[in-house]
Amino acid sequence: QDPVNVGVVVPLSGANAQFGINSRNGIQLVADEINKAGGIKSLGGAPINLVVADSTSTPATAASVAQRMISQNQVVSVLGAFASSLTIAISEVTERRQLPLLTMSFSDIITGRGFKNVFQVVNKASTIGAAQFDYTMAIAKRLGVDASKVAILYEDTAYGTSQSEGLRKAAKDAGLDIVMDEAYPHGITDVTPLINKLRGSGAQMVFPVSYLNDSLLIIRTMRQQGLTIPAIGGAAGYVIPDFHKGLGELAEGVLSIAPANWDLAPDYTDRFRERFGYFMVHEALEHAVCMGVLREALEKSASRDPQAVREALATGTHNEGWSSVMTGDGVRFDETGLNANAFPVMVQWRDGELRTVHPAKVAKIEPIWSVKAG
Amino acid sequence: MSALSLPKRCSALARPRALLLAALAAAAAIVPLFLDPQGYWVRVLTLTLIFAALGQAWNIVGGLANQISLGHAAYFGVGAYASTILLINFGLSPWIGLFVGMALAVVVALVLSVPTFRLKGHYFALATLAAGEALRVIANSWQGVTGGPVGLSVPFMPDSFWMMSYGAPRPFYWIALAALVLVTLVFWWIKSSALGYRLRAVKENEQAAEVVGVNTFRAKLWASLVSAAATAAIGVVYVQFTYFFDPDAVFGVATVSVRLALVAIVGGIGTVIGPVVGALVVVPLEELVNAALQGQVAGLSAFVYGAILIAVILVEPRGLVALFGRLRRGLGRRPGGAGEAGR
Amino acid sequence: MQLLQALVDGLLIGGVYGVVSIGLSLVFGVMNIVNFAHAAFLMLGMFVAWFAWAFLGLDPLLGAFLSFVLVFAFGCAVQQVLVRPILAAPQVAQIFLTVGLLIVLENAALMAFGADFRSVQTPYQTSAFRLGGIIVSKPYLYAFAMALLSGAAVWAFLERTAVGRAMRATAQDPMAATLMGIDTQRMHRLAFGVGVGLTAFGGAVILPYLTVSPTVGSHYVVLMFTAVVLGGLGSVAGAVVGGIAVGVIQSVSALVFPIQLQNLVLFVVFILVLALRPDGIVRRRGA
Amino acid sequence: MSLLEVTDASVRFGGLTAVDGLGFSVEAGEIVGLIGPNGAGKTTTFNMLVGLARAAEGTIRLDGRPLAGLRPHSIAALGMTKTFQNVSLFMESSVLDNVVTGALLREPLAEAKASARRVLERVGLAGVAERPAADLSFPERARVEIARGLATRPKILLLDEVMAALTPAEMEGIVALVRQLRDEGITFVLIEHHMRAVMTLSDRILVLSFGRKIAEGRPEEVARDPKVIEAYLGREWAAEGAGPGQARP
Amino acid sequence: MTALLEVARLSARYGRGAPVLHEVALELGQGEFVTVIGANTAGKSTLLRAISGVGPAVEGSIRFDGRELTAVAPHARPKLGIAHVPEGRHVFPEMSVEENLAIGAHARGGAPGGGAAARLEAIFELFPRLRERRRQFGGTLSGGEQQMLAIGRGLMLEPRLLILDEPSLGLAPMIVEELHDRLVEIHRRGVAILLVEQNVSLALSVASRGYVLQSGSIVLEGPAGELLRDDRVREAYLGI
Ligand SMILES: Nc1ncnc2c1ncn2[C@@H]1O[C@H](COP(=O)(O)OP(=O)(O)OP(=O)(O)O)[C@@H](O)[C@H]1O
Ligand SMILES: Nc1ncnc2c1ncn2[C@@H]1O[C@H](COP(=O)(O)OP(=O)(O)OP(=O)(O)O)[C@@H](O)[C@H]1O
Ligand SMILES: [Mg+2]
Ligand SMILES: [Mg+2]
Repeated sequence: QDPVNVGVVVPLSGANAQFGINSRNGIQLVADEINKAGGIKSLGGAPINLVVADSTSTPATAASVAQRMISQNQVVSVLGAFASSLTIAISEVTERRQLPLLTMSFSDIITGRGFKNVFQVVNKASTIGAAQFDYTMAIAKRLGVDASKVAILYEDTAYGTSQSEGLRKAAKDAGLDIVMDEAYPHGITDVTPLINKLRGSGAQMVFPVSYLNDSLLIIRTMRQQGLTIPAIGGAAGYVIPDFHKGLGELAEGVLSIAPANWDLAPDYTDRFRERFGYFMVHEALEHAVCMGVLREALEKSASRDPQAVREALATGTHNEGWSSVMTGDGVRFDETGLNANAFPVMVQWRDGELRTVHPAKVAKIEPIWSVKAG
Repeated sequence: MSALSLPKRCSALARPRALLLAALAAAAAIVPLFLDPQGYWVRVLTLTLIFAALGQAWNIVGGLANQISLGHAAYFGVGAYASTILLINFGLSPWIGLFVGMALAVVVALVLSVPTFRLKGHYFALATLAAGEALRVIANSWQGVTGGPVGLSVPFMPDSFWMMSYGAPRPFYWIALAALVLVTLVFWWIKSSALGYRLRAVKENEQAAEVVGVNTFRAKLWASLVSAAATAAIGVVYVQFTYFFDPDAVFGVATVSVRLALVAIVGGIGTVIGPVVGALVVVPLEELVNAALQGQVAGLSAFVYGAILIAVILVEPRGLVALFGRLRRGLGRRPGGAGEAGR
Repeated sequence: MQLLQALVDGLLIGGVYGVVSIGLSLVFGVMNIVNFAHAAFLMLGMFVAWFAWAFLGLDPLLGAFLSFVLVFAFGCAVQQVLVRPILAAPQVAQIFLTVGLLIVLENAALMAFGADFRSVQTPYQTSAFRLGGIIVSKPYLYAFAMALLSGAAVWAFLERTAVGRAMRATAQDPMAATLMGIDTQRMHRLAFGVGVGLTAFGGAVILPYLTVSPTVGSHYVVLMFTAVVLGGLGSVAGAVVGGIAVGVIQSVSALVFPIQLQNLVLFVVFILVLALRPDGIVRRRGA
Repeated sequence: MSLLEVTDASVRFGGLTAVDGLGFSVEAGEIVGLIGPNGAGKTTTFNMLVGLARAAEGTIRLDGRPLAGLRPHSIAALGMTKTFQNVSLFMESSVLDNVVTGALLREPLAEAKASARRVLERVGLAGVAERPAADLSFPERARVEIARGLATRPKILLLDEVMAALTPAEMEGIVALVRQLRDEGITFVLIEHHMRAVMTLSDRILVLSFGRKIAEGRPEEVARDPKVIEAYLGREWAAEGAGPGQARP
Repeated sequence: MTALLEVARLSARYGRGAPVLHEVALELGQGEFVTVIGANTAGKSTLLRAISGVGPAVEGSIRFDGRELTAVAPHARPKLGIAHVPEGRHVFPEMSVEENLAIGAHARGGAPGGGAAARLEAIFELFPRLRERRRQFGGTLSGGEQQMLAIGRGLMLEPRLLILDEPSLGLAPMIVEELHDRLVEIHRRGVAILLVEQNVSLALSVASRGYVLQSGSIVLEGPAGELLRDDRVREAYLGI
């Protein structure tokens, strides 16, 4: 049987390479499992053939790569590309070529443009931002902690900006006092001025939305200045192994929002840990879900025609195998292509592991309110 | 005698060159007819043409006046944002936006010229780099107008020349080709005009140029303004073609400023054909390497791309055009040392 | 008070920008090339220090010396194999070479070390001295001290030793330098080696509060160029002054403007300074 | 009214006064020699005249028009330009293009090319018109400097040691050329250490020392002036008797 | 007489250009004072550059003290005792006069031995102007001052062979006189001198032997006095 070609476009060089590699690993794992289990049954056991390429960090190049896969490799669908800007650029190509694109990028505009061929398996950034705030308040209330003055820090990237919008709105809706709300440049090399401001603001907790280097800088500088308010991370830098490796003890008890977490389905995600040696980080998990959902659509459509696959994706709930790993018991896309079932989770670093602590219905352990001094 | 024979020789040389270029352009124009109009190669070639045109625009200041600008992204991005913002908010045709973008880029170039034109060499290069970065920061933070870091999507529209909107890359190929031809003609014209002489004088010895009557500031300014306007116009074509951009995609140092200087330099700085040759190497090479090494090892394709760039420069530091020259000389060696006899 | 704190912070972080820039300034000064790859050597220095910490238990402040030595040797080799052949080529060719080199080094590091963000843990990295109301971060202070140390060492080397003088002579007129019996190729090798070695040293010194990954250098490229140009190309003291200026502008501007705009303020000041002093703040004496 | 009038002009570099309260005038059609010890301020005087060095004090008038604050290209347009002592040609351009650049000051490109060729013919460089300037020897370059200056159609041309390193025969050529050009109406000021050339060419000589004018007059007068002998010529030169055509030994 | 410098069949060219020197032969005895004269572009400077190894590509042989120089790296030649004062000054523009002079002794190991101070003093005596300007940058000196500095820098090496390319260029007459007196004196102390000087009569009056170079070939050689009386030389180079 001819294999079914699936395009994977992720950053394999540049600043986002780590996330690209994680994403590829997740997809690879699922594809290998599918093939071992006999391929796509409805297509006569056709194996999945992944066509992987480096998106680089340039949107135009990412789009070219996608176009190449469509023209040259006859892929039925494209998965990728972690960074929202890359995904949006690719979606312009896939939309015109009428080919489904499955993604875990957060940006609100991915499914906000009326495109018919883009499917976002995670929540939008604004939803995640709102949850970052709402969940924290819920936890604080449950644990009896006073939190009425909050600060928002975010890097001025697409991710930081859109997620902080949700966060800000939620905080305002809750009638809280936002005592500091500040963007800082991506790739900042010194956050001291930022933390000086934070210290002066009297905030009782801070919501930083940042990648790894900045999150480490922020937490370390806070501790240097003896600032012991909790920082509730906005995914990205806060939910990868390097966060704990870098901060050690200081990472313990740090809360963060995440679009999904490995411990929601350990029987699946342990297979990742076994193969790659680290826990299944969320971008790997969600990309694996993309692959899982695509498998179901291929099975249902029994076709290699991208439009048939698109139809299959757009209808019904996908909840077999890897599709079920996502929050919300399976994936169901609404008319914009957004996964209507998904909801974010609050995670916390506990004994070196990232555990889900909220919402209660999926929590694996009870949250604690703790800030380690340096 | 020699005074009479020389101009004739010049034009005799220039005419076949012009014919050659015209033939090349014509050949380039029919290439996409043989390619899948929706396909990958048309797309890559379109990007190549766009970068060739950008390299050529850069060449007007970089090549002729040796003002090594590492901030041309400033003009590129201004064009891109101006037309897209007008399109999104007022439904204005990008063709109109293109002129607005050019005008704005000219204003930016005017503003920058005052503090930067006194600077020499690396100081100029790095000041322009900072200027480009400054605009990126502005685009990033001025969210209300530019959409901020999230970027702007060019609205999805039916095919229309007036709106410079097409679903397939092929029409953009022709637009980019036209842009390249236009910029090349402008470059050529400047190079062989009085301004070209003045710019060369500025490039080689600014002080001496002043003393023999060259208004060096004005010469540089003209070159800058033309270059800025052209760059902005191509910026408009670029974003209409890619449909989406964020501040980094149009104001980036690595993605635009350096890349576009690279195109001119790889080919051969200050030469008419240089940027075309340069773009033919820089852009498709990256694609080819990327395709050949389909994501097997993270970083490998970028690594190989970089290594090839280094190899190219080691083989011929004066640019590929010089390499062709060398090869040709190697094949048909002309008798050297003309003009020595009389001494 | 706030201003004082900002000044102290700016001074400390600026000193560090200074030290990573000295090497760049040296390469500029002696070889007259814009080295875009310079930041990649910063990254290499950080990696060396990280491995020294992870496997030898060496504090990065000590590992910095190892970074210097290894990257110095590597830099000499790079100069010999890649830079030397194009020294006579137009300057633009060199810019282009260093761009290629940057891509190669970043991705070689990616393949060799992976894309992980690595960081060290030291006892002092989250502590600070308190003087009155002023907080002086320990890792910054140590990095600053090391920065000044290396800056002084390079300055003395260039101005007070025969080799340093020969290096400057090579920069100013290679032909005449040869006539003086100076091995100009060796000087170029040395300058490049010392230049990138110093930057590696600087990278190691800042590791205690940063993370290292193959692309970490990209955050420093523009800052380094700004510092070097602000100070005046080729001047060691200039690089330090320029670095401190960058640090202070960044931290003081944060008192007035949104932090998001800190680099905008920096670039505007930068361009204005250049407009008034086209050769940088520290003009070489005698001119 | 004199063509060029300098009064009380000074140029300073930091603490050093390179030109110190200098005053002189040049009449149309004159050839004026400017001599003086090394570092006397001759080149700096030229730089001041063409606008490359700023006069801290004093006034400079060309045709009665004050030049203060004008950039060199405007001064060139008014009719005064100079050659460079340390030869500053456009090294990678051809000799012809060097000269064309000067000619562009007065006319459009096509005509400029033609007149550049004529100028090259005049200075005897037609044979090397197509060679890059960098290929030429030092004295040839000096002649290109002259040609480039001439191409701007100056009223007054300032020559800074253009005869250095010429053989006597070659020097004769330049001397004759300058005379001819003067007869065609161009005024010259020339700096030269070659006494025989200065003496034969100049109608009048100015002597500078430490930025000040220490003597002025006809060649024979100046050469006999003890101050000039002391500061510049040296006793031996004087002992052999100064006079046009006289060279050591 | 064992020659100090022996040039045989020397051809030289720049880059891919036509040869500038054609099979030149030239000899310089220990402590001899020789001048090379010739019109512009004859190739005099090229010959000198070939000897010190900067610039042209050469074929043929150059022996110094019995040793083949073409096999010695250019920067190692000053260590053998060859100082070359190049045409066009080439002072280090961003170094003070003092530093420029100090670096002249670089090939002696750079060690500021006892001799250095005395040499410096001698140079300042020859060119008092340099003493006044000792802290000024080379690049801001006047043309003549730079020429003095270039000569002084060459003398700092205390070479066995002093190569001078148009040393009087741009110097005031009085200084030229002094320079030549000093050259004679240096020669008397046993230093061999190879002088290229456009002021032919002057060159021939101080040197003991001369060569005439024309379009890259030696066309005439002989004792200085004879050359000075040679009609061809008088006509071509003395303007008589
Ligand atoms: N930029 C400068 N900074 C400091 N001093 C300078 C500068 N330019 C020139 N000078 C000094 O000013 C004096 C006059 O220099 P100038 O070049 O005018 O002399 P000159 O008369 O032309 O001498 P020469 O005959 O040697 O060419 C010299 O002593 C020189 O050292
Ligand atoms: N760097 C160079 N590159 C190319 N050609 C050169 C170079 N230097 C000199 N030439 C050529 O070599 C020939 C000889 O020049 P050279 O400088 O040796 O002459 P010269 O006898 O010293 O003349 P002058 O009296 O003018 O100094 C000339 O034709 C010149 O054009
Ligand atoms: Mg002078
Ligand atoms: Mg010569």
